[in-house]
Amino acid sequence: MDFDDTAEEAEFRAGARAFLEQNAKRREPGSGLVYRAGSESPEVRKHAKQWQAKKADAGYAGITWPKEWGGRGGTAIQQVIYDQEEAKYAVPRGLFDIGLGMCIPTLCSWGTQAHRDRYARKALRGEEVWCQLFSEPAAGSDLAGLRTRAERDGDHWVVNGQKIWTSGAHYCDFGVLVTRSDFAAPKHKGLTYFFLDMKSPGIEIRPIKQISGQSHFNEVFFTDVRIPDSQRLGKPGEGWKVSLTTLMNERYTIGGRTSVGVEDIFELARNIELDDGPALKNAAVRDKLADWYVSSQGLKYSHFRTMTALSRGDTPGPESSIGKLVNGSKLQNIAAFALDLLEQGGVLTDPQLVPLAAVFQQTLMTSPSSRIAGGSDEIMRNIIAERVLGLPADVRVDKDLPFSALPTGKVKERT
Amino acid sequence: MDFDDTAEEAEFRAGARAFLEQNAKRREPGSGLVYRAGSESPEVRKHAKQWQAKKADAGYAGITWPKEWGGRGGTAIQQVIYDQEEAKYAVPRGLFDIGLGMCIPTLCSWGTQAHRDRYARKALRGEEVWCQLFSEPAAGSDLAGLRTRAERDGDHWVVNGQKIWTSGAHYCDFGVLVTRSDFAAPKHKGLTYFFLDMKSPGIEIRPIKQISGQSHFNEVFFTDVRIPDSQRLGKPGEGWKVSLTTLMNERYTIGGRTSVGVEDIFELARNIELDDGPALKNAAVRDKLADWYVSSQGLKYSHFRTMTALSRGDTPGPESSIGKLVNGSKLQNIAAFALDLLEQGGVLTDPQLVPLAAVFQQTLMTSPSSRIAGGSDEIMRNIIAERVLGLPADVRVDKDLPFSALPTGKVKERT
Amino acid sequence: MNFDFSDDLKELREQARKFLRERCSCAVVRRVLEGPEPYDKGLWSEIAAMGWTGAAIPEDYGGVGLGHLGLCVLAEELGSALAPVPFSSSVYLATEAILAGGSEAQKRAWLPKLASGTAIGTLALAEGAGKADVRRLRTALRNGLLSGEKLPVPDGDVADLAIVVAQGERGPVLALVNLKATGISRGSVETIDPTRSHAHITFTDTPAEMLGGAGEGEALLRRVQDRAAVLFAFEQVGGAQRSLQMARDYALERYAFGRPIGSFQAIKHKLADVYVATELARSNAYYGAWALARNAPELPVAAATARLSASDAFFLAAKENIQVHGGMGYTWEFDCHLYYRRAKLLSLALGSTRLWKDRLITQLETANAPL
Amino acid sequence: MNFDFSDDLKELREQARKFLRERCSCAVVRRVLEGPEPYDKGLWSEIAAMGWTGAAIPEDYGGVGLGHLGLCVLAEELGSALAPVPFSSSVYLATEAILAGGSEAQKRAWLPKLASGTAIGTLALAEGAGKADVRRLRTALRNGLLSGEKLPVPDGDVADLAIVVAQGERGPVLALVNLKATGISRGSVETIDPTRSHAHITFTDTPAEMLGGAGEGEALLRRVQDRAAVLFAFEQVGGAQRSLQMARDYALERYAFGRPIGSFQAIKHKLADVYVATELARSNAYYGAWALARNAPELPVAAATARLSASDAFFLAAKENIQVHGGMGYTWEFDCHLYYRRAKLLSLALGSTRLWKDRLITQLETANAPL
Repeated sequence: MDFDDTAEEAEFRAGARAFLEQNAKRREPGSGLVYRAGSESPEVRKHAKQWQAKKADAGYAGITWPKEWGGRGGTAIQQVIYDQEEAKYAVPRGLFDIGLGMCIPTLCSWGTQAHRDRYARKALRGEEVWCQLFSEPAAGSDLAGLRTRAERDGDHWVVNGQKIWTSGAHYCDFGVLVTRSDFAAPKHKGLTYFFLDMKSPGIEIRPIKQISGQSHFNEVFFTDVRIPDSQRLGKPGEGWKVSLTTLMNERYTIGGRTSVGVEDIFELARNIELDDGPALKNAAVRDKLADWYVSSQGLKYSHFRTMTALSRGDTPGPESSIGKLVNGSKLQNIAAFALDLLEQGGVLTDPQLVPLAAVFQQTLMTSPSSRIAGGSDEIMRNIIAERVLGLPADVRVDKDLPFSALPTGKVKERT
Repeated sequence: MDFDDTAEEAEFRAGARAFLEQNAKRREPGSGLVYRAGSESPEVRKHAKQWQAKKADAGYAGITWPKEWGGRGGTAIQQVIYDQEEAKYAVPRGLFDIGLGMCIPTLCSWGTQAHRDRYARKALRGEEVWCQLFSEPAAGSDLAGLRTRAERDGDHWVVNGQKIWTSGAHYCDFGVLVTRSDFAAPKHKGLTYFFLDMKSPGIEIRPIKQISGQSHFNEVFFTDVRIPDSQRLGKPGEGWKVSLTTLMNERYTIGGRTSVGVEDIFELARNIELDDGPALKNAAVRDKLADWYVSSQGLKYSHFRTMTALSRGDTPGPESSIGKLVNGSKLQNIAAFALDLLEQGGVLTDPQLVPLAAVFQQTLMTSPSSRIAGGSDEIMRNIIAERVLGLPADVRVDKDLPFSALPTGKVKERT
Repeated sequence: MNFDFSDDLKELREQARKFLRERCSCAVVRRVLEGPEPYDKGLWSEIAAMGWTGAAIPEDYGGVGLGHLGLCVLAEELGSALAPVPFSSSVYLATEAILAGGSEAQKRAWLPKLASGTAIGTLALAEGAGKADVRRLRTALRNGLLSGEKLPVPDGDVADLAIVVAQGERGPVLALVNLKATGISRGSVETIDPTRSHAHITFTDTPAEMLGGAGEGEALLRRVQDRAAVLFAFEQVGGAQRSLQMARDYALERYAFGRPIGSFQAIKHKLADVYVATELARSNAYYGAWALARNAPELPVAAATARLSASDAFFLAAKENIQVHGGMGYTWEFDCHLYYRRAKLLSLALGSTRLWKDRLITQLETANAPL
Repeated sequence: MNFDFSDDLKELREQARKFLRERCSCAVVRRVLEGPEPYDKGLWSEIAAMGWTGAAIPEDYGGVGLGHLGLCVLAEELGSALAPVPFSSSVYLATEAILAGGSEAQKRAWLPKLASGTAIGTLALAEGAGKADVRRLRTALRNGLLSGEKLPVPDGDVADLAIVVAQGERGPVLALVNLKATGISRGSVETIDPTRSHAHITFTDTPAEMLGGAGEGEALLRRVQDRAAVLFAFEQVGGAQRSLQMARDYALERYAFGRPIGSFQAIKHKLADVYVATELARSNAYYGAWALARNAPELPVAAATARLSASDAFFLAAKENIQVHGGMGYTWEFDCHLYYRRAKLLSLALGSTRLWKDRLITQLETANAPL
């Protein structure tokens, strides 16, 4: 039992280090990793594309992709090793995750060789950015409830409807899209999957303002948008199967992330004076800190166990859902607790006026989304109960009815 | 807003006090209230019956019963007032609660005048004790899933099956019983309700040992037990409706009880020395004590709000379920926390060797049942969600099928 | 046994609810959230005109003498509506402080203005993040002159009057300051809840009177905080109840997997837990109201219990309301976050849960209060 | 990256599991629960014969030199089976204490017997309910003579050897006592878990040797507790996993409202939470195993983390296992309570969660351990 690389892993790591040392600057200690915000400036994107091209040419993009997609044909653990090393450097991150992690693998799995040749390499080198058009105002946890309509018209399809939570839609070149092409079929049977040019006429993109005040996502409205049938992936009605290819990867990328915040709350507790002394000496504070430390460590070492599985070539199961489930509420609880330590002054949001540049006040407003986005706490518990523990699925009343016959309630549309 | 009696209430209270002062001894401060244990000795029962007769003759038994049942025709708040006063005296309690609270009201509501004349008064004076035969090994939360069979045979019914969780079955004179008389009908439609003589041939009673080591309940086995049709309450197949009359009262009696334990954990915290001083000075201990105190007070004043409703003549809703829901886990948490304060010595169970005569060690083993008996935490949350908040019932797959067609799984029978 | 509000007060609550539903919808709250105005001046004067600001002030000081039970039912409705006005600062804190510790002259000078809403008051305690310990305040009152910094001061940017907690010659004192006086600079500061305005105030040799006697400051502050805690608790209960209602309504109209999400136990049981917390908080608040109205010796215990229970219930209800709303719940357009912001603001306004728990247990240790 | 046990050790775990499933069913555990025997002597000798008791003892002291990673996988299986034997006292505590602090002579004298299971050892610390603070022990060692009372002592009624924590001339010391010696009276005491035997021992001028140097006692005790904490954690993870499995199986076979109760989200989500706690505990235990096997400087932090995580997971899993079983779950005949009893026993065996949390944070304050 050890944390050491195998000989092959060590060699790969050395190569990655050499590449990074040569082409990037080391990250300032303490400066956080920045991921795709969906709101990058053109400069940031330009810089990111340059870096991505370098990575790709050096063989560190698409590490796990098969060679025929233009990838390295490497292993999942090699990807993890590269990520660990890259994390030490100040390089742009995440702008291409959705495209390379979800869209292109779906395109390559379900598309033609011509598709692969045309799109994979360009995406890999960052020349073209991709986004995902899945969720809808009335189809979140129940994605298959989507109602964006696709109608066949000769060798094209005409799409009308609305998608939501699309990150970076306004700067993306292409997107993958699930639509409903048959409202008479049962809900999972009537879907059809496409990819499309995001500059197509009839697409309107509006940013969504989150409760934190930031806008990382968009709504995308479709009005008679025409998509060539050649850009259909899978057969008409087979869209759900195709989407599962896309979603499998989402759970994993999200499950992989680990918590931020425990070190921050320790830091705060070290520096705050309570009426009876330093917060870090207060038994009630120590009690909470211990809980959060223990669960963070548990996630850290669970992640190592997953990596060990990867290193053996096994694919990690839905176990990785626990990371997301545990961290969501923990972030919220840590933030709320931190504000309590600051007493009345805890409500201040000016980074100049509160410790740690108001990270806790920001987290208070961003953490609610971490319990929902990418699978709500409730969905995560269902996944664990069903796929890990083998408990029965919830009773389904919507399986075999025609989609058009399903009750919908009145959905609050955003306006 | 006040806690004072109205003029009428004050007068009633004075009367009750006078009666108690004359006929009973005051309770030692600190000595707990003892309720029906289901395992009372003959002496205890004899004493209880004498006291009950006195109460009844003075008009303090069946306070809320209509006069035609032999009751006082009083109000619910009068009952509460009497209970408050009686609680100050060392008198036997609870032996007749199930009979007078659940069985006889059902008998009187659904039976004939002859039934009332024959049974109500005797039960009221404690001459005859009643028990309830509802739950079965395979029918707990889902009571309507019961399978004890009743077959018509001339002017009798023949009953075969098994009941469980019957308190005091071995010393009770009569019981109320729900059976399934029609296995082809949907589960709620095929039930028939009886009362019967507990000394009938074919009844076998076995005590159930709980994990605490105590035996408060019995299993009751029925082998060709014959019940005259004249002891049927409600029509054949109407048994579910009749049982609801019985159960309505159960929820209320249970909901009314309030928590024990907070004062005990305070007492312990006052007397335990931690490595850094008295437990009561430890911030983590204070944090927990405050939580428990606050929720206990909340229940106490919720109970006063319920009493206010009663005092106005309103009937309390399922709101009273919150008492049971909150107290169940709280008892368990307090017990576990108390053992922690005692460190390794917390595992000792000899009342001579641990503080408060091992009440926490006993509670550790009795509290699991308080989260289950009389409606599990999960059932209580459903009741609140559905009856108070008006959320939809769970999806039912067992509503309209013939009972005999329902899947049952393999039920572990106790042997 | 009549542990409930009188029919008159229930009638008052109905009127308040009706008025606020019409006059103070979430759209109105958003105008303050997103606009330049520190509070809704129109709403404030209408509320004042109805006598709410003077509810607990005796008639001979210009109040309507409704008493504190009346103030409790109004507080619940103001909390439920998230009314964007300086009501809590002016009525629960400044007014209560003057009622509790003011000299006859001070009462005559300020209570009529506070009652009519023509003056807005507040209480200034904190001196920045993590600095609200009354024993270690840096702001000092010496020979009638006040110097120091207060941050954040609720409604401090719009208040005419501040009760400032400061160090006096003999321990903490409450200083009554006319904010029109000299030596004051103040500006607004951003907080997690922009629907309630806060300020940073610097005092430099500002003329100030003492409220109550020297050496009485800490006891007087606690008394004011205890009384305010009950009134805040009713605002919090109102907010919790409304959050629960929003979540429940959405759970009925939002469908997933072909049925209302409110038919899934994950949602049903979550909302049942929120209901339980809210009911416990309401019952504890009622007891606080009783103790407040009677000025009963149980007030310190009742106030701490009510505050802890209500802070817990409102934050739980507000965050689970977002959760039940799913993705929509964390969009700016939906109103869930307005309650979430207010819930956290109120749970800190009078000092944290940690502080009040300690205060409660200290009371129970000494007072041998009934457990 | 190979953060897992070797294939050999996995093979060992399989063998242990298979053996215990056949030899140590819950029926066997019940014989000790309900019978007069303090432990299952037959099982003990079979375990010893397989070398488990000597797993971590070097071969030249009569052990099999499997190392501590081997002991970890055995501990998990013993915990899963609730093995009613003095394994933890003798192997995790007494043996580790002698390995860590024993002189060559002491090792020669005791390790071979402990390895072969012919001697049973234990560690005696507590002096009654709420009295386990090493700085305030009353039991004293003076000129080689030990006097005082220890209660409860795990397996103290059947042990041949006790490591007794006592006050020496210069602070706490560990005293090695042959329980056949003079001046000892002992008797069994009842605990919440009768499947593991405990005793009350009184020492009166009992001859005793010091284990380790004077003044080293407290450090040595902590070292032993840290090492034992990891091994206990594996027993707890085994128990949590088994409790989860029982609940999951019952949820599939128990029907209510016409379907398995495991199809209700109330049950599904409860068990998902238990699964999460158990997985976190397992991962933390693995890290503890790594630190234990390497005797790494991270051991104190890793041990506290593993213990806290495992104590939490086992008690949660055991109590929710009863809850999922409903009424049946609190009948004596069902096995749920065996796990519930053991869960609470183990969470106290080495000191409470409160104590270990404090210990963890103290380590993190000083060690600046990686967060």
